[in-house]
Amino acid sequence: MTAAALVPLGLVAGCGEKPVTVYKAGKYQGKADSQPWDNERFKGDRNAWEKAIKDRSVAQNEYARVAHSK
Amino acid sequence: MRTSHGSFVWRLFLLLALLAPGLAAAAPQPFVPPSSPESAREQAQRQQAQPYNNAPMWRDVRSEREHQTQVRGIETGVLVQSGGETWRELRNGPVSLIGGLLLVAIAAIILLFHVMHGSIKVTSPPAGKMIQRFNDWERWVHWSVAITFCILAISGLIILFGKNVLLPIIGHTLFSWLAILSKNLHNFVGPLFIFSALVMFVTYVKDNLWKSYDFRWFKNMGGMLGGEHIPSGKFNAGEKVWFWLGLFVLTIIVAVTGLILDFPNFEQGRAIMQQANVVHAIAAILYMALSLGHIYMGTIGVEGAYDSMRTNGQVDEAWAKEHHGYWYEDVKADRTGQKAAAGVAGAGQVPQAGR
Amino acid sequence: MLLTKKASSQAGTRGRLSRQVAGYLGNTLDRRAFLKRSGLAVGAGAFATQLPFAMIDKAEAAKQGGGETRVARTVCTHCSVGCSIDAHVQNGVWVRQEPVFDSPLNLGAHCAKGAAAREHGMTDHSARLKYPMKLEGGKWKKLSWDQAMKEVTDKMLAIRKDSGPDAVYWIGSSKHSNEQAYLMRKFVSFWGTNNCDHQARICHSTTVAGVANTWGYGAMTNSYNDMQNSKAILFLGSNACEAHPVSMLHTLHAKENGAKIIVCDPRFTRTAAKADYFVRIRSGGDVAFIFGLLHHIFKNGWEDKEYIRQRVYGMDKVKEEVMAKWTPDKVQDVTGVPEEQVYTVAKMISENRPSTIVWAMGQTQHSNGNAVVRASCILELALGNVGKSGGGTNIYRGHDNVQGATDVGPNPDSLPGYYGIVEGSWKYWCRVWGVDFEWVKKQFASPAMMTKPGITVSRWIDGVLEKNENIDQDSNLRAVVYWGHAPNSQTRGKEMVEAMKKLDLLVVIDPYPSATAAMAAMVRQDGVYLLPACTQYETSGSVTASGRSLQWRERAIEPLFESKPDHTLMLAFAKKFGFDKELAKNYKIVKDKDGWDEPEPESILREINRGVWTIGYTGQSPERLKLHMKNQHTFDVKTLRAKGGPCDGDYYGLPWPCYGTPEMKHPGTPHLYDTSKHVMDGGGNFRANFGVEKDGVNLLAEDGSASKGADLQFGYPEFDHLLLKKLGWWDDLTEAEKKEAEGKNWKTDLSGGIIRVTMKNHGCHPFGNAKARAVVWNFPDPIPQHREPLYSPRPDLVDKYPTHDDKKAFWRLPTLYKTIQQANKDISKEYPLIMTSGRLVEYEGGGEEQRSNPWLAELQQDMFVEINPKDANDRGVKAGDYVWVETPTKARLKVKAQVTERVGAGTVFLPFHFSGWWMGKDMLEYYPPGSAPIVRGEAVNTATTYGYDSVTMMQETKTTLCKIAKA
Amino acid sequence: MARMKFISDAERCIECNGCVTACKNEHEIPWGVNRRRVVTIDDGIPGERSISVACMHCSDAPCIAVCPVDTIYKTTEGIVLHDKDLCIGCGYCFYACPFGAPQFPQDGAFGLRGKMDKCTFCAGGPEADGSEAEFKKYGRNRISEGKLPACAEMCSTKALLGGDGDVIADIYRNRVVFRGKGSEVWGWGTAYGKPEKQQPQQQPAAQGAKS
Repeated sequence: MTAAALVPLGLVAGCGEKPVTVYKAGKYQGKADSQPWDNERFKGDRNAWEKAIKDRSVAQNEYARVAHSK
Repeated sequence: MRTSHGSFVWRLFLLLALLAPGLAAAAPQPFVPPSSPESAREQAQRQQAQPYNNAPMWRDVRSEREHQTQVRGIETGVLVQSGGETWRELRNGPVSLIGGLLLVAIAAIILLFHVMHGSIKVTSPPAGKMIQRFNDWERWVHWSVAITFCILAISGLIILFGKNVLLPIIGHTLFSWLAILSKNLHNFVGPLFIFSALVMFVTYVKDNLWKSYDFRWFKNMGGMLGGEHIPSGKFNAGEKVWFWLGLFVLTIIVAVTGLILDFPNFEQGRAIMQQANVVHAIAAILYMALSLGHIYMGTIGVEGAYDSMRTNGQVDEAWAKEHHGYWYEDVKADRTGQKAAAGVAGAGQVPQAGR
Repeated sequence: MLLTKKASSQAGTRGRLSRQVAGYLGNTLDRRAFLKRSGLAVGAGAFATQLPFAMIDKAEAAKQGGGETRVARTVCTHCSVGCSIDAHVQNGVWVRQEPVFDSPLNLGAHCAKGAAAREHGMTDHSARLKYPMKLEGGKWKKLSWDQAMKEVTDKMLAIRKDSGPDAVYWIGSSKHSNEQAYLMRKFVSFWGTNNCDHQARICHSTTVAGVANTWGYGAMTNSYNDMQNSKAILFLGSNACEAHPVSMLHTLHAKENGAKIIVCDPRFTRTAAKADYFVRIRSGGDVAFIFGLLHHIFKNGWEDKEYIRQRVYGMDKVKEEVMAKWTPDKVQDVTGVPEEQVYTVAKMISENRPSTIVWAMGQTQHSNGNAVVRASCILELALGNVGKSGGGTNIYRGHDNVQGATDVGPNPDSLPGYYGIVEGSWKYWCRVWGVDFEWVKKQFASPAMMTKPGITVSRWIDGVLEKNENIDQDSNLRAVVYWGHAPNSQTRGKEMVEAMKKLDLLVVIDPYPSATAAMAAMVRQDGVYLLPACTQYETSGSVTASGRSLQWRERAIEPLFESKPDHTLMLAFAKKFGFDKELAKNYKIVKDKDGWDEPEPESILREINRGVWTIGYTGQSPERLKLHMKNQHTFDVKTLRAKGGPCDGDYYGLPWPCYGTPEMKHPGTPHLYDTSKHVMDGGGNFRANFGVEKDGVNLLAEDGSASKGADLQFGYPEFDHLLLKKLGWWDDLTEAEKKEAEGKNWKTDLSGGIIRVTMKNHGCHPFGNAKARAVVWNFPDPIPQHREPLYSPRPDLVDKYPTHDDKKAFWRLPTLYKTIQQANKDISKEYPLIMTSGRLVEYEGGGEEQRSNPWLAELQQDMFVEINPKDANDRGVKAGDYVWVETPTKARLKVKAQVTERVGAGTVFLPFHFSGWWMGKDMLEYYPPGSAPIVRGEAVNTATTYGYDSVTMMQETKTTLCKIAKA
Repeated sequence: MARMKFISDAERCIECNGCVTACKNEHEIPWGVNRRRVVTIDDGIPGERSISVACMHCSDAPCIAVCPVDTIYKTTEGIVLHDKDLCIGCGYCFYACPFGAPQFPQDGAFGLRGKMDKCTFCAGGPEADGSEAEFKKYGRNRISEGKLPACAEMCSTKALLGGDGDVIADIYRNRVVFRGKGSEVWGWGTAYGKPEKQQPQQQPAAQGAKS
């Protein structure tokens, strides 16, 4: 009887929406996907990677190369 | 036979009523397309009066109207199709939640019922004389519908609930394998099911036409209320409800919506797919819920019922008399066009497991 | 539960299992299968064969080889903005394309074409011409280079022998680098003819002539970047959003900072969508519209009176004319623009100064194109905008090197640097080339032919078809060489195939010669040769952007297939013709991998540096240009000037004029005629090129008007040895310079001494200091006149504003004006719709190159006509229907209808990049196998009508008539 | 911590389709599949504005929520990626996505759509970064090279910005201050008419009239 009652409960837990999967520590479920700074270029230096990304982000801003006063 | 059939039908209506608001919500939001040039002119004027107000444009963005784009394809001109959010909320919310609960609850109730009451036995002793209830063709048709139905049901359940139920247990790889299998089975078996159901409808419709005594059957819900057996035709009213509501109405619903989803290559837009998916899921869950009752009644729920769909489709006369009195009389009077089978030796009243 | 653990901890096994599973189900696609299936899923079989599936394999093969990645900085070849591209090349394969944020011109930005540039380096499924071919018995046949060169040159020499050198017509290219374009002019000269031309004829020849005759130089006065300094920008005849998308980076930046953008166009273009104010004008009414603006400017006293007094000649006459003739009612009658709108525009550009006017082919391609562009110049002069940062006339040119090819390339009326073709010019250039003038003279049919402008590319068909007694040379044209030019960009396509049919020989030298090839194969059985040239990514050289900045292109990849660089081919031809020694006398010769002789581009540029003093192509040595390319990040985006670094003080790309020798270190000129700067800082003033006085009126600048810091703060003529001596500056020259400069002027002094002394020592401008001319007395219309197009929708206006009289021998050909206009005066009854044409952002020019690029072709798959809903409804045409567009030539185009309010009622628009259909029929069967572009469609110019500018022979494409019926 | 975002500035986009071909070029996307597209509203009439759209890498991504096999995931940088090995090609992500980002390479009879393909923010997928397998399945991984998506980097008028949400919001905010309008950010909020969950800093400070 107990088992009969528990199985449906377990199944009910499967209904509805689960929170979004955010991959952790460079791993997404079973599939390895290294962090973008874990490679030859950045050698695991996350700060260097973040700086590179920031530089490229800023490069999209033409105001950075044009003097303006306003 | 007394209670179960009737109670299921009643529950079904209740559930439909419950889900109706959900269905309504799935319908597209009414929306008035702005007639372009006018709205643009209005926008231009507004730009003069309120230079920084782009409100009409951003309203336009959400309008789901086809705008201009150089990229070809279905609905590529639609910038934002916000129906997806409604669909997601319905599918991941009420549809899977209530639907899942419903299926689990019904399974549990049947289990409970069976544990408490056991099978419905034939009260009179077996006559020992067998009559033909379903011929070969009828059984073939029934089983092709039944098997395709089960495949669809199981694969559908895997797609709807598997991520939360199976995936944590068997892992991504295996589950993906299962899901790909399920998806492809579902997509290819679906049309087969529709075809089988169509044939079944034609084959069985004659015996499922409503008769006046069927309403009497309803009055005491197949004997559940009055305790007295109401005789019925080849199919009793409960089975006719299953035929009309299940095989007819729900099949049409799942078939139409299923085909919309199965063949996305006819340029149907996302809105119709979203609606189709919700309706498909609701109808399929109801179908499955009903089928649980049917399967129960057809197997262990009613002693002797399973024989009629077994190897030779024959039932004991006593069973026939008790459950389908009018039909039994018709058969005896040879009004069915169906010959009573020659008496079969041996008292085969106990269904044999396996053939 | 075990499975979960396993799945999450052993990633490796997971992948394998999944692959097995996938294989079992047959539903998982690897990328290649994915590509294939998805391609087939498109359904269109024609596309499927063109898809670049296998290209990936090639690139990947190289990647797996793991060679070093080399980065070549090259420049996009798709328009004149000059966007830098970093090509990453591995094992000779162009594997990646990276944006160049450092470039001050584009800051990494690209339009669809630039972002798809790498496709040029992909070899599989390429629609390029892969090896020499000839048409034989109506079939395309492969040839070896040796065989092809022999047959082609033998035939040419035979034609030359029979009919003289003028019987061959050479169509050069605005996609050639400066070095190739320059070498082309030299090559054609040594062949012995002036019968050469290139795209500039049909895009901005009216601009060059009109603008140069107004104030000195035929070029954009400022730069794309300088838009950032404008307070108001008037686009009249330019759709920069589609034709020069990256320029909009600067324009929209300006808008963000308060500049007003005004667009006047027959269409509500994408540029108009970004404008603050849009005016819809009748196509061809430009002069009337501009004079309408001037009417309000003069009436309200908004003109810059002091500027006009000091620096402009003839504005009073223009004012008189404008006030009398171009009252608002008349402007409205001609242009359809109500007074209030004209007034608003006039007010906006007057109150927000410096303001600038931008134009492209919308102004130039009219039979009065030279008048339109001069009216624009007058407008800017009246507002005092010219020679100022943020002002000027910004003339957006088309091809990547159309400015450079105009400056130093194959023009029928001029030697490199606008030296003209009078005997003195020839002698000067023979000196630079180091060849004997008498020898060159002998190459020509006669001395008279040497100084007679050649036939223009817009009219070569008449050079073939016209009766011999009517043309101003001995023989009709018998051979035509299409060396980097599309046929579908010239008008009267129907007559072009007749001309092609009649030719003895047609040679096409191009990476994508197929449009020409297919047209010719449609009407011929033989006598057509296709020679594969490589693209600019496969060679190196300098390229001049519209803003006059020169950039050096590094070779990204080796020439693909059997193609060769154009300059290599020119030398190969010269060898066969027997003047290779003369042609390559000053050049270093490099052997390529097949043993061909390639004249080194650097050494060609040095020869240009040595000769082109007039427009200042002398300071841009290859070393300086390469230094700029390496140090792009040191240049300011708004001023284009380097701050610090090895190029300190230079303007980016040494925008010409960059005077003097490279050693003089002139920084280039960012804005022409800018008196607020010292000449050695890129300052200047209007050129003294038209004498010192006209009818007693002083043509030199008035006192007080001169470039900053000049020793002479008043008007002065151009410098020569006499003026130097008179001023007592002669002794500033070194002895060596004196020797060279004796008897010379600043343009012909090969030592550069006169320029050095004038500029560096005395701050004066070598070309003098004069006034700009509002009245160009040597033009047919000294004051610009509105003249109705030859095919006008308004018979009443034809009477009021008739076109010119017919001309008998104009660029060697009789040219009709009045005859055509009168004969077609009432044609608008039958052909009521104004037909105009223009660009799409995905394509460029003839479009063969882009329509062969799947990334671009996918975005524009159908030739179409834009038609107003009213006109469409009147004809029962629905969006997406095929319609027939028929013009008075009876040519019929089958195109898809795009029903849109973008065009006004009564006007239709067709893009001009398509070819490959001929009046409803796909020409696929006529293409050389494997070189048909993915997208083919009707060429608008199959149907365009007669009509040529009265100065330059610019074709009239922007205004003609048509009718439309449902197909 | 970088949270990767796209912003498409409708005041600047000129529908040059540079982003579309930049994407094709970088990832060698075949004919018929477009991870990015430009949509023009009120084409050819006053009010015409264009917006470049692809996967917007939503914070609360509907595609992730509906994927029946959990193949779509979010990286720590906020990039929404997916595993093509797991994808069953059901098309649910396509139903759920308001932007039409998921692409399928096949026409889909019997639901055979092939593996879903979409914008990866140039971050590849669950394969070794920069590997052959990653390129074949997902395209190039620019993020691991310290670069941003090719479409945004090559945008002709810098209308499409991509990168760290804070940084590009700053760039955008600066522009809005200069021009005084067009503060409406195109993205999740636009799609659903409500501000994006978990990303309050995404909206520039200078809010104009927002519908």
